[in-house]
Amino acid sequence: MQNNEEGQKLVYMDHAATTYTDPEVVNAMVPYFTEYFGNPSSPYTIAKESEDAIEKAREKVANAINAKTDSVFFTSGGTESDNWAIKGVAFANKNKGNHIITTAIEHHAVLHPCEWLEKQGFDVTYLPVDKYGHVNVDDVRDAITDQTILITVMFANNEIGTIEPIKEIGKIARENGVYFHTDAVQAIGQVPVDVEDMNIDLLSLSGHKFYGPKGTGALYIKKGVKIDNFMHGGAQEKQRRAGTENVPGIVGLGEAIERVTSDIENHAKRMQALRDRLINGLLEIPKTHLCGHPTERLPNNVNIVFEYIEGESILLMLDSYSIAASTGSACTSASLEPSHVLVGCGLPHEIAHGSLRLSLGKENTEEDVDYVLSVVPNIIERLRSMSPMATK
Amino acid sequence: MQNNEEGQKLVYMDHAATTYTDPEVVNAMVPYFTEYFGNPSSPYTIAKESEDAIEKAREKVANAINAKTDSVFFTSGGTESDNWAIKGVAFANKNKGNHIITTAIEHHAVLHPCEWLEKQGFDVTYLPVDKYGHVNVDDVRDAITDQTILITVMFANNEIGTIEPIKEIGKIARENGVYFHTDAVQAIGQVPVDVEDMNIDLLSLSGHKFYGPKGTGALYIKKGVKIDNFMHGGAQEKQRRAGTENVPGIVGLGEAIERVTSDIENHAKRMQALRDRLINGLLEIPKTHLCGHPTERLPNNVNIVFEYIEGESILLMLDSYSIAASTGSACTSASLEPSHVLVGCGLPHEIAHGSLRLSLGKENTEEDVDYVLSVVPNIIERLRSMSPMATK
Amino acid sequence: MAMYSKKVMDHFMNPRNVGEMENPDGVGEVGNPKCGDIMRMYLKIEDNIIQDAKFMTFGCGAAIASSSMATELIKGKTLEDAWDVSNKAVADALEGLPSIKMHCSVLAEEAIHKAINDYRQKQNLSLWGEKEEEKPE
Amino acid sequence: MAMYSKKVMDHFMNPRNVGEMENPDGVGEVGNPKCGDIMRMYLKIEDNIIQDAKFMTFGCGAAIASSSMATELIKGKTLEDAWDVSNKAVADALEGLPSIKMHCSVLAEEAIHKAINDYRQKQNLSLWGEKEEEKPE
Ligand SMILES: Cc1ncc(COP(=O)(O)O)c(C=O)c1O
Ligand SMILES: Cc1ncc(COP(=O)(O)O)c(C=O)c1O
Repeated sequence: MQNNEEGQKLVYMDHAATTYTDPEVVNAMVPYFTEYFGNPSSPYTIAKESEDAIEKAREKVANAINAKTDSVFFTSGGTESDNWAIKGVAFANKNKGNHIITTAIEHHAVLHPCEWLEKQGFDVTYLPVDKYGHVNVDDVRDAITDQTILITVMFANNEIGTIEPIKEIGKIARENGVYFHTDAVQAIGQVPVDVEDMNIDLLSLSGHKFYGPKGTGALYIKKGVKIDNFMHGGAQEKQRRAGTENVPGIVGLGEAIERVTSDIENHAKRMQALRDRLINGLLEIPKTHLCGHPTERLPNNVNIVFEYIEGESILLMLDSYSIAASTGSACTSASLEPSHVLVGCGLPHEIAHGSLRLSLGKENTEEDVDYVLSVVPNIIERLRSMSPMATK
Repeated sequence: MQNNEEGQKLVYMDHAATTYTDPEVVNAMVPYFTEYFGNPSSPYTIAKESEDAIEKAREKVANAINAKTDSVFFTSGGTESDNWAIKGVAFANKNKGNHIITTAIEHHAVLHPCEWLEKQGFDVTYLPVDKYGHVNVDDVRDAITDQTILITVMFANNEIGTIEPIKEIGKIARENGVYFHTDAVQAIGQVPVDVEDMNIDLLSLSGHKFYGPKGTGALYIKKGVKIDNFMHGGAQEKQRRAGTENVPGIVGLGEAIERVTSDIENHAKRMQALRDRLINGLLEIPKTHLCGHPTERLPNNVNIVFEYIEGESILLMLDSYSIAASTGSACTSASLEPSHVLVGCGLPHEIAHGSLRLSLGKENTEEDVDYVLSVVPNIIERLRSMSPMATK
Repeated sequence: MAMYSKKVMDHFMNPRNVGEMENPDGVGEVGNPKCGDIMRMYLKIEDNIIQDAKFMTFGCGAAIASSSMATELIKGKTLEDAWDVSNKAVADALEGLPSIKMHCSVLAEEAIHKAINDYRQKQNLSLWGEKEEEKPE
Repeated sequence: MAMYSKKVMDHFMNPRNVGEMENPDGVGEVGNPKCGDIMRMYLKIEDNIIQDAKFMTFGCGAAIASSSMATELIKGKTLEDAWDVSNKAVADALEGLPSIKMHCSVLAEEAIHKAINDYRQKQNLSLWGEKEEEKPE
């Protein structure tokens, strides 16, 4: 963590975008760069260290989601896991059907593979959500046809934090003999995840969302799921995911997930208290609304829209106070469209542009929250004082 | 580098499998784990460090292969680069044609995507090679049909080190309006690579083959090449390759490629001297043959077959002398088939099992070579004394 | 994305000429709240010279900085010269804008034009036409 | 891949009973050079008991270690008991083999059987039949 030029400590509240890598995680990784650097596929002694390290990490990931160890496959991140799950199931099961069910508020790492598959002849249903971002379980059931091969619904939304009814959707999928994938990239380390109990067939996770290294992830594939490879090549990962293993990255992923899930209840409780303090404080500003569900949301997610102003300018002003946050405004996306998630929840475009997401992390304190609460009202006032919408 | 239990320094001669990450490369990476950890897509100050670091690394990669900076895209490794190049061009150009030309001795990261595409309706020609592993340029020309959309031929073979006539193949591809991809994973850092001069449209490289980190790579895509995305999702890499950027990995890749290409002529000369000393010494052992081309080969590659014995047992014995090497024997592959490369060069199966690859690296010395030469003859003799084939 | 020049940040954090204007001689409003930016520009004109300019903007950092810079650039200019202040001139004065933000400087140019024509209309003068857009390089 | 037990490595690095045998009473050779392994086993038999066993093997570490262990296990045994030495017994005595290497222990079992039947044939005794393969778990 850094101080800025004026010496103000950085108040980082964008953990949903990425986290720093825990220094102890980095320490665990370093020997695998220079010392135990062998290719795990090799038969000689130094390669054994790499191989053992990978299997230890696999166990840690499996433990964290209550999976069998041999159902966990390492990838280069959440995006690869999502691509593999969706395209892999689609291509492997196209003789059975060509229909996929998902929601309108998935991450682009799910939506864009789906859109690409549409070009290859697949049919995709994008289910709507209610104003809290919840998908309706009955809608899922009703969308299933005899062509449906996959349901993919995110565990928790990355922008508004809403937690979806995963277990119920998994049950419906199982009753109908359809595979169920969930993008749990935002959920790991925030809420308990149990692939057995929740009827999950495939699950994506990404290391840099829970103090692990960027460029690491995993896909859980329940034994027996019919899925094509996505990364074709060498015989790594029991011939399921090719490419020389990123040994230090995998070690870091394992270390990080073990740390972040070991005391999840207390962590979640602490985050939730900070979250609610933030939400309540911010909602005192007039013409301000909470996005996402008030209680069924990630314990670390705050998402507020401020009428009449635009998110990027909020972020820039926050940055000048050494506060790092994020927005769903078009102005920070390459597409020049406001967040599909906020629009999907029914927010008008002009309001969706004024969103501010604060996502908390373990190093955040009550002082941080109070500092943010002391700064934001002035920023909102300043920007509104320039806004032709506020005075119209 | 380590010493083994008996204190013998590890003589690592498996650089074609993987290299250690240069400690100075690791040092360059570390701050991006913990300090400059921001998501490069974010608009605030600490994210700017990440973004700048990525662009600096992109320039370094571009310089190393004489490419335009904006034609370099970061991936999770050589395997992803190969998958992206081949599947991406195939899907984007299927309206133009469905035919791909490659060789029988490509890495599996090329062959297996091709085989998977065959299942999706594409036609693939696997060109044979001569006994040195060279593909015939006329064969490439003759294989082109009006359906051909892609030629993919590796720059240098990973097992036998043979360097293919890339520039000539690139010329043929260009004359015929067909895209040309080359897997240069083994070539970078060993021989000069110039995408402009060599008529290359797409080029794969992988960081851990040249003292960079595992799990990092890049794909060069010449401006204007029609190619689908492979990793679909967020807007990273100018919307061409989704997924939160592996900032430390990318920094490491850039640092490593700059180092390894900065003095490539001298490095190659030194490697070549060691290589030839090794080859000449080993060929003094009876019933022993060099695989690959005697001169048009990577300066760091030695590949010898020993009749009557099997490669894995050579490796295990070498390991007991703290020498790390590799083999094309079935016994070290999950497929239980001997190397398709050695078989592709016309070696009978029983001889292909007896191959030994020694791939040199910058820390190897003449003493290392002489140590290996002092050890190998005894190992070969010992194993042959147990072999029913040697005495038949 | 962390992409703005020092100059942009200065004009964003300390915008010049921000606020409403009483009895302006010309007003121009462009943009669309759905797209996340609205720019309103007020002019005080005397003897064909822009005596004062003010703006109100809903939008991103580049939109606010462009508004601020545009008002600075036109103050004291004749209407003809003010009309000729191009979006590129605004962006250049800001020491550059990221390419995906160039449209903000275009908005500023359009707002100036609209405000000048509003004035000319009120004066029963003929409206000036848009010149050809400069081709982006 | 770096996967062998200490016991395997010991029997690979210091194989017991390796070498040719003069005038063996039974010889069995199994495997195929194309697949990368050939195992030849020699037996010296007296009073229905294996007095000595030797092997020559072309193959990987597991193949050599399995040959070595198999010869150790059958020495001193009656032909009946030697016949019953299963591949699993060889693998267990080696403190396990990686699953993709289990076929090496199967080769060892087959080589013993072949050598015993070679002896029985020379003695004009009836050949013994293979028992059912043990199902892998
Ligand atoms: C819900 C969700 N899915 C997928 C991803 C993609 O993960 P990554 O960027 O690590 O590939 C992210 C984060 O970017 C996410 O929040
Ligand atoms: C020629 C060649 N291509 C592709 C690859 C795959 O690279 P990576 O394992 O880094 O994905 C390798 C090495 O494994 C290789 O040698």
